[in-house]
Parts: sequence; structure tokens; C-alpha cells
Amino acid sequence: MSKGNLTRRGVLKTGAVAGAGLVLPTYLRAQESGFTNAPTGSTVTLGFNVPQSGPYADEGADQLRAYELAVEHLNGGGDGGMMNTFSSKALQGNGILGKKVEYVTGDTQTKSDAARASAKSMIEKDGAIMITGGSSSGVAVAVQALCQEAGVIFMAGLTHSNDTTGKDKRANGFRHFFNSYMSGAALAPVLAANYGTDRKAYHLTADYNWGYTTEEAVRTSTEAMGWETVGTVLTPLTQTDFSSYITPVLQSDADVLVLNHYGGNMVNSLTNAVQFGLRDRVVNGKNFEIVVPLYSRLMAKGAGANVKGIFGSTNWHWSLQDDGSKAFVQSFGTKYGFPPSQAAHTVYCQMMLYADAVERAGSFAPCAVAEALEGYQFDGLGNGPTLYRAEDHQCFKDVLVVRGKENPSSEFDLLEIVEVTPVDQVTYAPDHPQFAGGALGTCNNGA
Amino acid sequence: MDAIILQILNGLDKGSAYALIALGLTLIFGTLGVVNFAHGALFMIGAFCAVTLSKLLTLSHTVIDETRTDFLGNPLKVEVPYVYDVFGQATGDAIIDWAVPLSILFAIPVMILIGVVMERGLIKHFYKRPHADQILVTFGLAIVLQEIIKYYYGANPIPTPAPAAFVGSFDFGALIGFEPGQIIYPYWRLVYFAFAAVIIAAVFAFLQFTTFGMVVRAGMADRETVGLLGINIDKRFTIMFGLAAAVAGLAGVMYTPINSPNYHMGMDFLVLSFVVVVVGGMGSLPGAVLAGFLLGILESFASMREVIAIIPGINQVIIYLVAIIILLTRPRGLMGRKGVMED
Amino acid sequence: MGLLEVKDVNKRFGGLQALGNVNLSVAENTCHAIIGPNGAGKSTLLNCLVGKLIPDTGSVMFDGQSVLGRTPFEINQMGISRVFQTPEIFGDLTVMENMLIPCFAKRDGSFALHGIRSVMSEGELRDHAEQMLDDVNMLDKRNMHSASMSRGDKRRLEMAMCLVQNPKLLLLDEPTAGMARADTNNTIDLLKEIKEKRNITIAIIEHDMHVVFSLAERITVLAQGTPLVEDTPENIKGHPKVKEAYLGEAA
Amino acid sequence: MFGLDKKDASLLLIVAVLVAFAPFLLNPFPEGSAMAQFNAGYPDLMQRFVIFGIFAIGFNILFGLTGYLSFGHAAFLGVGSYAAVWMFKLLSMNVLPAIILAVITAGIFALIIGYVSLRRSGIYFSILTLAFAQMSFALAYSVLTPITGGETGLQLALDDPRIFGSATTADGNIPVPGLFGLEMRDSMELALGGWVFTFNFGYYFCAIIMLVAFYLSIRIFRSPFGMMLRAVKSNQQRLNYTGLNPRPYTLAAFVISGMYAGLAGGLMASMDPLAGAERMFWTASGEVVLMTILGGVGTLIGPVLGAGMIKYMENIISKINSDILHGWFAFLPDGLEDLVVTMIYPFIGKGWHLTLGIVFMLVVIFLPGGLVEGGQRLARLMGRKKAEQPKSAKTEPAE
Repeated sequence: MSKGNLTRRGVLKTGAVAGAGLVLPTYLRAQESGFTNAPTGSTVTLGFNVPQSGPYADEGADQLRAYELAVEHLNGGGDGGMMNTFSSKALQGNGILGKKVEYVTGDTQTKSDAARASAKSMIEKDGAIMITGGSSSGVAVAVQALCQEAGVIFMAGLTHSNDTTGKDKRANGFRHFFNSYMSGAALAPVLAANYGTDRKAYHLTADYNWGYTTEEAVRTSTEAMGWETVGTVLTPLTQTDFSSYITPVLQSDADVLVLNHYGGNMVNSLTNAVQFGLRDRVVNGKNFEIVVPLYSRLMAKGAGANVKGIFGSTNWHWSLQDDGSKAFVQSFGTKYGFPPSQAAHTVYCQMMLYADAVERAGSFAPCAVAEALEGYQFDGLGNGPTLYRAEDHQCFKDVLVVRGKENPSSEFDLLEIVEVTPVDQVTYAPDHPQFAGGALGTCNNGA
Repeated sequence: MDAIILQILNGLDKGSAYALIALGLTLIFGTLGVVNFAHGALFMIGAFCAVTLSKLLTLSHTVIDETRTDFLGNPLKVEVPYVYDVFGQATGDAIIDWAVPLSILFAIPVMILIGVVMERGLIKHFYKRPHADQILVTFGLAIVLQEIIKYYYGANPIPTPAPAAFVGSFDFGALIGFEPGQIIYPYWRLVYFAFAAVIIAAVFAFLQFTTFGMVVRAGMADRETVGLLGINIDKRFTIMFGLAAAVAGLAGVMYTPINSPNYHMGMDFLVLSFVVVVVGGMGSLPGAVLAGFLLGILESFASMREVIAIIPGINQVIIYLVAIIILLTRPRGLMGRKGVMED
Repeated sequence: MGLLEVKDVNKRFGGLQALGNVNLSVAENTCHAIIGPNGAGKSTLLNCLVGKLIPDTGSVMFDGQSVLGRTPFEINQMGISRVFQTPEIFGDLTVMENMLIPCFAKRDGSFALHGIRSVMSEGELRDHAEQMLDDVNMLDKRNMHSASMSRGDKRRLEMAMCLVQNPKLLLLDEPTAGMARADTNNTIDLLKEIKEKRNITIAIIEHDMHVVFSLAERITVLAQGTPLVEDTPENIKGHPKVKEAYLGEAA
Repeated sequence: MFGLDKKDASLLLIVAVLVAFAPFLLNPFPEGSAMAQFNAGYPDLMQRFVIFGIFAIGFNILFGLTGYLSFGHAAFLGVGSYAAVWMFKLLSMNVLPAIILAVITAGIFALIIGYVSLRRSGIYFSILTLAFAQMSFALAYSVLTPITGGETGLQLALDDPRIFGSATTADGNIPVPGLFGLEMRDSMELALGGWVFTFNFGYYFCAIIMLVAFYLSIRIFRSPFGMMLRAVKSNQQRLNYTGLNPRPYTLAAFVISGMYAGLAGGLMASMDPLAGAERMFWTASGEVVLMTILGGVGTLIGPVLGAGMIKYMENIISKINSDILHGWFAFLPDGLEDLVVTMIYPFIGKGWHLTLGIVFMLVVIFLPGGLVEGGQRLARLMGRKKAEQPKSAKTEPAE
């Protein structure tokens, strides 16, 4: 591959011995390793790209804690956490492929531009071989596309939109977190069981991609259970007071309000809905109910007492009693003094899965790692037996349906698990209409 | 019909917050001629006064409860607020419950102090500088203030509920002949509206009926003349700045139960409140109040499903659209005086 | 037919009749002064001539064309330059740049997008501007920051900026207001010199009778928005109506 | 040289040299050393330096010369990026048509917004531009999702038509932007001793465009048009009565600076083919204001310096985490180390916004002329020490 004088990432290197002024091309790094940022020394650098400023900074901070914990475990420190419960035993506690794990951090600011800039700097400047993290779908999709182009692996953090492994999926990107479809599929039966099948739902939806996919997923699933959707309204991302969106609910004959909101939007819309006494209402002879499809403990904290009794779904919760979850909570709690959030859990899992895949592949080359992850079945990371599906790089695992706890014993004990929806119930075909369009493409080793 | 009544209520409620912030902004602009981009931050700091007080009230010491365990299986550490020790549990709970209204007492001196320090320490030096410089320095200050708050309180919203007595809704509809439950409105939002009305009335009365207010009004009309009369107008303006800060702060304190406060709530309101001031007319206090309520109501109507169905996305842009139309057709705003920054 | 013809101009501000049936004719190559007590409508009239205000009724013809409905810059392009009561110059610019701007306006019209050409390469205009600066004895100050000059220099600069355009009509709004006697005399000399040298028509609004009688060839006296008399300076001096108007004001 | 006087020509030359040797200058510390953290000589950041430099240069033509403070300039950058990405999707991965369309689209957009907004001045103008930009952002993020990609941004896909180029590369990936076969991400690395220097084609492409943009801005500053713009800022009334119509001048300045923003947007998309709506948020417009003020408003080189400073803070300072800090101060006794880290930590790493706010305030208060004024003061101080020079009243307002 010759393009005149410029060769892609060609390296001209002179030994100090050769002396200045004499520039001799001794070898080309690209040809030697065949992939971007191949680790050459005794260490390997990973890039943690999390929101450190902006509205999701607290989630980003929790993710960073989990990353630091994972690095410690991978390098053989601490109690090993979920490495001990992980079904694969490839990891030795001696780093990855014998190389000590080092990391760099970046701030996504929850903006796709900033996230890509910091990911690029980690790839170009710090030589990161893998990028992971993030707390919103916009960022995940943007960084995933970048990693595909640059030829590194992207292990998504908290991203719930169908698009991440749907129309915007990429061969170099992998998502452990669950998605909108799974939320809908897991929630619907529980809602039907608790609230009956003859319900009229009103949706308030955040006016951006994630909101659209979540609304669609929940609608489809609940309508399949016999519910009727009587209204959907899109709300601006920058909205803070939702009163003018909630009063029309009083006028409709809806008896369920679904809040397809996340973050600050969710905190505010839920707080407002409770303020308006929606939960005390009786419509069509039934108690009025509110549903929040995607729950996060950190967000539930912001809404305070308003979450009590409200159903939602979540990827993971620290009160799970399987060995993996217990081991993770134990080691996280011991180190930091409070239980981990689902954002922390998912990124810790992603780290373990990545490291394990590298060990099993015997190489850091993205295509080798991707191959090792594709179709990989594992257990012991807190969500039961899990499959990393080859077709779309989405993890298929149990989904938790949770409810705001009536009598929390501490500021962390806000949600209780209502049901662990088995993985079969949330599995869908790779060409499901909600995930249509887009293609993985082929994996890119970059270099 | 009932839908419209409800949206008008929503509009008045939103408008209360806009009006209060815009009122302070206009006071500062009218008296000092300063365009204060840090005013949103003052609103935010007010809200965090409430957060701080409720944190102070729930300041606790830990007691180990051997009978229960925490998430790691260790004996549970129970936090016992110091107020329990002083007042007993029942009174203690009541005090904590009333943290937000109590914060008013806490916030007034704090906000006035912040306002005075801001004016003496920074704004004073910008009276003679161009508006652009004022915008820029206060914009910088706003960034600094919100980052400080974020450093201490984190990025996530912090719930600060209203006292239990105000939880629930008032049934308006039943009062005027609708079916019960048709037109209901949360008590706290009504409190907010009433509170805003009282503050606005108080500010107007203060300016109208006190000598101090008279001088300030004269100063707003013609700064130099009042200075020539030998009245120390600068000192009064400092006090005005403190007052404006207090108004913004109180608006923030009372707003906390409506939406959990976070560090960027000031920026969220800033752009909006500027639009309100401009629509009302720079330097016109009644204009600011009127525009606040008007935009609140328009925003509420624009968010109705029926309206969005006709013009998609109108709820996203209504405020800006109104601002553009007003600025182009009536540059001095709804009630602005002719010739004041009209260009 | 004068260079400037004002016919039956009326202007009301709310309940106030600022101008009532004003008729005025300024002949070419004369210096015509408009005097009158405070509030007589002198400034309103001036503003109607330059496009800042539009009269309610009546017509203002300049050089055979109506100025009504035209913007100030269009009227300037027709050949009317205005000197303000307090000097209006480009304070952030140097004296030379202040001079060049009217030169460009004269040559290129009200808008020209010379975004790449260098100001330094405009030799002809620069010479022209320097010549004018020399005429008002300011050549040595050409690189000065104009805001840092004395008020008198600013006034001279403003006058030079108007003259460099070779206007057909120069409007002066109290050019000696607030000046010391010596400066006033200098200004009078300057204006006389300009008039002789350039064959220019001047309309001047002035309070200072000394200035008016040194310069003007015709005088119009305004009172309460209406012209009382128009005549030569000699005749105006002893006119009873004029005395009455000024005395009335004093009382 | 190039129709510039000696002073401007040497400024241009200095900038050209700095830009050409930036890969060396920005990587002063050897790879792997503790200070390598502060190296900024990697392609993405270098590209950002020059791209935001272009953005700020353009903004300065409007704000610096006419004094009209636009709080919505990021909208043009966003529009430019969207236009460029659409060209990549529809036409080909060649950057030239993308950049040209970006500039034209942004120009048209600026013409419309400017025509309306410039009917007012002062704070009203600022609010109008802010309102337009916020509307653009809100719509791009939500209802215009089919055109803009909404939250996730507009990005390339394997099934894009790309009528003049291949939809996919031979190995089944999305092609990357390039210029007649040279890819923007092509890099050459030069290792000298412990140092590694990266020469990136995309960077040099942007750098050349930036130099052209810079050169044009010098010409504009020194032109009759530039002088008129300064006259607008100085005294609009006088301008009117001198026979000049301020409106087309300000509109032309607005459109030109909008086109600069569009150029920056197009380049951003060319370096990294994704356009996100956040680019148009009002805080992004605030950022370019910060850049211009920090560097020195109304000066030629200031905006570029300001852009560099902010991007450096955003990308380098923000990445310093507490571990790195502890590493630096490890030589101190434990208690002292913790204390020092605790004191510094709020200002760097994730607290970089705080530092930015403080620096910005200090500049506005004490150095209204920004870094350039700071440099001049410093130089004057040095100069006075050398020789007691006669104080000259001569100032160059546009320097």
C-alpha cells in the first residue's frame, strides 16, 4: 500500500545512536503489529471516556470508580471482585496478556463532539487500545463510530437507546447494557400483572432519539398486552418544568402515565407528576399509575420520595443476591463505602469482558478481540447466563423490573427488585423492526 | 375549557418564576445600567440556600444499630440528626419538614450579602464599561459560581420537598362548578404564585412609597441629575443590587420543591429570563412582570398536544419566536420607555 | 429657486406643534442663518432636512429633488453634510482614517465592498484627505487617535470631514456652542475662509448673534415653530418682531 | 509581501512558521516522561487548534471590528458541519465539495439571520442571535432529526449513496474523508530520541486553510471595508451622516464571519465526519466569545491564541485526574501531598471549567485587550527597562 511519501501511520524512527539529522526509516510499526496502538512495552493503556462535567457527572464519577476497581482487580490487586465469579477463568490477575493495565481518563461532557475529541486524544496521544464509558446514547453512538474508524474496540457504557446496537451499530462496538426494547419487553408483563390489561396509557417522551426508541418499545410491548395508548407528547430536552405537559393528562381518560425521560428530565417530570396528585387519582375506576421505563438509582435519588411504588426497569441492582453481584458489591462497597450503581456495574463488566476476550484471543488486535466476544456465552457477572450476540454485539441477559421502595433504609436503598425477567422474554431477532437499518460492517484493525 | 384554565394556571405559575428573575434583572439594569448574566446563578444559589439549610438541619451523628445490617452485612450505621437531640424527634422532624420555608429567613441575609459583595467587588468597576464587557464578566462569574456549587453539591439534582402540609392539590374545579378532580392544582405551586405576587407587590410598594425608592426611581430615570443633587446614589444602588439578588434568591428557594435543584438550573433560566426582560422592555419593571406571565402562558399553550399537532416543534421554540417578533416589531419591548436602549 | 426649498412643513409631536407652516429658501452660494429662542423648532427643522425626522406635511426640495422619505446617508449622498452641535467623529479611529471615510463615501457611494484592497494603496484619496487636513491646519495630527484630541480639534476635524466631501450644502448646528471667545473667532474665520475658497452654500443654526451677524447673508427667525421674518442681517437687527420674540423668551 | 505592510507580513510569516512547526513545538516533552501529559502535538488537538482558530478569526471580524456581539455564532458552525456531512453522504468523501458547500450554506444561513438580527443593535442584537441559535439547536436536536441525526448526530453509514465515490471501502468499512486519494487521517511519525512527532495530513490541510483565512482577515482589517466596520463600532450616527449605509457593511461582516464559521464547521466534519447538535447550543457560541476575548478582541492574532488556550485546557488540563496529581506530588510527605492535591484538584481535571471561568473573568477585568494586550504590556515593560523610550501617543487601534 503505497501512497507517495505518506504511508498511513508510517513511522520513521531513528535510534538516538543514528544521530540527529539522519532520518532513517528503520521499521514501520503498522506492518509489524497490524493494528492501531499495539502495545509494545510491558503495559497496555485503556481509555475511560466518561462524563466528568455536565449533568451526568455523578454517573461518570461512579463509572470511574468502577474502572479503577476493575483495573486493580485485573492487575491482581484487591479481592478480585467478579473475576472470581466470572465463568471464564482466562484472567490471571496479571494484567491483560501479562501486560499491566494502565489507563487514561477523558471528559465526554455528555456532548458528542467533546466525547469524540477526548476519545481521539486518548487514541492519538495516549495510545489507548480500547475506549470505554459514557452515560448517554448520543455519546455512545458518536464514540462508537469514531472507534470503528480509528480501529480500536469500543466497550459502551450506559447507553440504552436501541440505535446503539440497532441502526448505528458498528463492528468494533459492544454493548453490555440493556436497551429500550428489553425495557419494554420486561416491563409489559409486570405492568399487566399489577395494573391489569385494560389500561389507557399516556406517554411523555423526551424529544430525541433515545426518547423515540423507548416510547416505541414500551408502546409496542404494552399494546401487545392489551393496553391502549391514548396520547403521546414530545417534550423538549431543555424543559425543566413539566406542568404544562402534565395537566393535559388530567383531562384525558388515561389511567397510566409513562415517562420516557432520563436524567434531569426524569427527575423533574416525575416530581411534577406526583405534585399534581396523579398518583392519588382514580380514573376509569382504577388507580392512576406512573411508569418510568429506565430507572437509575442515582436519578431516583434526585426524585426523592416521588419514586415510591413506581415501576421501571434497570440493568442491574446492588441488592441482587447472586454470587457475582455479591462479590462486586462487596469489593466496591469496601473500597468506596457505598454500593455501586448500574452505571458502575456495566462498565466493570465491560472491562472484565474485554480483558477476558483479549486473553482468550491471545491478541489485542481489535478483530481478534471482536471475534472472541462475538457469540460468547458467559455467566457470573451479575445478570445470569449472558450471550454477546454476534449479529449486533448486544448482550442478552436477564432484565430487572424494579419499583421505588416504600421504606428505604438508606439513601442507596431506593429500589426494590420486583421481578427478574428471564433473558428469553427480552430476546428479539436481529432484524427486528425497532433495530432495522444500519449494518455492523467489518471489524477494523486500523493501523 | 378546563384544559385552558389549567394551562393558564400553569402559565401563571411558570410566569411567577420568570417574573421574579426578570424583576431582579430589570432592577439591576434599570438602576445600575448593568446587564447581569450572573443573575441566573443568583437564582441557583438561592435554591442551594434551601439545600444547604436542609443539609444543616439534617446534620447527623451516627449510631450503630446492631439489630440491622447494611448492604455489606456490617451492622447498620443509623444517622441521627442533631436536631433530634435538641428538640426531640417529633419537633425535629417538623423542623426538617419545614426546611424550605425556613430557608427564606436563611436566604435573605445570605443573598443580600452576596449581592452587595458582588456589586462592590466586581460590578462597580463595570458601570462605565460597555454592555458587552458587563455581559462577559458576569458570564464568567456565572460559570465560576455554578462550578463552585457543583464541586460541593455534585451534578445530580437534590430533592428538597415542600412541607407535608403542602403536599397534594387544591380542587379548583369543584369551587367553580366543574366535576371534582377536573381542575386541580398543587398547593405548593399556588403558594409559589402567591409568594411571587407578594414579593412583586412588595418591591413595587417599596419603590413607590419610600423615599429610598423615590430616589432610586429618580436615579433610574436620570442618574446624573440625582447625583448632582448631592444624594449618594451609589450607596443606594449597592442596596438595590442586594435587593435584586435577594429577590432572585427567594425565587430560587421557593422553587426547590417544584423541581429538584441542580447546579445548572441558573443557566437554564438565564436565557429565558433575558428574553423575558427584553420582551417586557429593558428597564421597565411592570414590563418584566407582564412579559414573565405572558411568556409563561404562551409556553404552556404551545406545549399542548393539539398545538404541537398543528406546528410540530413549536413547544421547543415558542419563547424565542415571540422574542424575535417582539424585538422586530416593537424594539423597546411591551412596556419599555421610548428611547431606553431602543435601537 | 434656491438650492434648498422648504415648503409648508408641519411637524407635530403628540400635542405639540413643533413646526407650523415653515417656508424657507436657501439660495445657492449664500450663508443662511436660522435663529430663534430655545424651543423655536430650529433643531426639528434641521432634522427634517437631513432625514432624521419626516415632516407630517409639506415638502423639502434639495437641488430640485425631494429629500422626504430618504435616509440620512442618501441625503448626504445628494450633497448635504451636517456638522453636529457636539462633535460627532469616529473616536476609535485616527484623524487620517476619519478623513478617509467621507472620501470613500464620496467616491464609492453608500456601500462598497472593498474587502481586500488596502487602505494604504488609495494614494489619490489619501492625498485629497491630507490636503484638506492641511487646509484646517491639522496635518500634523493625522496619526493621532481622534478621541484624545481637544474639543476644538474635534470640531475642526468634523468640519474637515464634511468639507472633504465637497458638499453642495453644509449644515452647521450651533458650531460655536460652548466655545471660548477666541475659539469662536477662529471658527468664524475658518468658516469665512471656507466660504470664500469653496463657493459653498451654508445653512447655520446659531444662538450666538456675534457669529450670525459675522457670517450670515440671510437670516430666518423662527419662533414657536413658525418663521417670523426672513431678511438680511441689517434689517433683522432692528426688527421689532425679533426683539419681541427674544424678549418674550427672556421674560 | 502579498500586499501587506512589513509588520503584518512578518506577523503572517511568524504564524505560518509556528503552524508549520507546531508538531514539534507542541510536543516539547519526550514520550513517556512525566511531563508528556502536557504535550498537545497529536493530530486531533492540532486540528482543533487551527479549526477553532478559523472560527475565532471569523467571529473577530464581526465582534472585533463592528462591536456587534453575536451570541449565536455556533449555529453557523453547526450548519456548516451538517452541510459537509451531507456532502459526504450523498456525493463523495472528497473534502473540497463538502467544505465549499459548508461555507455557502453557512453564508446563506448567516445572510437570513443577519438580515433580521441586524435590524437591532447592542444587547438586542445579542438576544436575537441567541434566539435564532437556540431555535436552530432545539429543532436540530428534536423535530429535524431526519436531517440532523438529532441526539446522536449526523453520521455516515454504509448504505449512503455517495454517487461519486464508493459507499464502502474494499474491506467493508465506511470510507474516510480525503483529498484526491490522500486521507485526512494519514500521518507520518518521526521519532527522534525520546520524542515522537506526528505529522498529520489533515492538520496541514487545515493549517493551510487557516493561514489563508488569517491572511484574508488581515486584508479585511487593513481594507476600506475593515475601516468602515471600525467606523460602525465607533460612531454609527456619524457614518450615516457621512453618506454611508451601516446596514450592508454590518451584514457583509456578519455573513463573512458566518462563512468563516461554516468553513470551520466544514473542516471539523472533514477531520471527523460527524455533526452533532450540541455544536449549536448557546454555550458553544459562548465559547467562541471566550476565545476571542481571552486572546484579544479586535486584534489579528488574539482570537487564534484564545482558541488555542481554551482547546488546550479542554483537552489537556481536563484529563489530569487525581492519580496523576498524586504522582506529581509523590515527592512530598504524605500529609502535605494530600493537602496540595486537595488544593489544586478543584481547578484542574474535571474542574477545568472553574479555572476557565476565573481566567476569563481576570482577563475581562484586568486585560480587556486579552493575551495580546498582556504580551504588549510585558514587551513594553521589557522595552522600558532596555531604554527609556519617548512615550508616543501613536497607537494602532487595529493591531
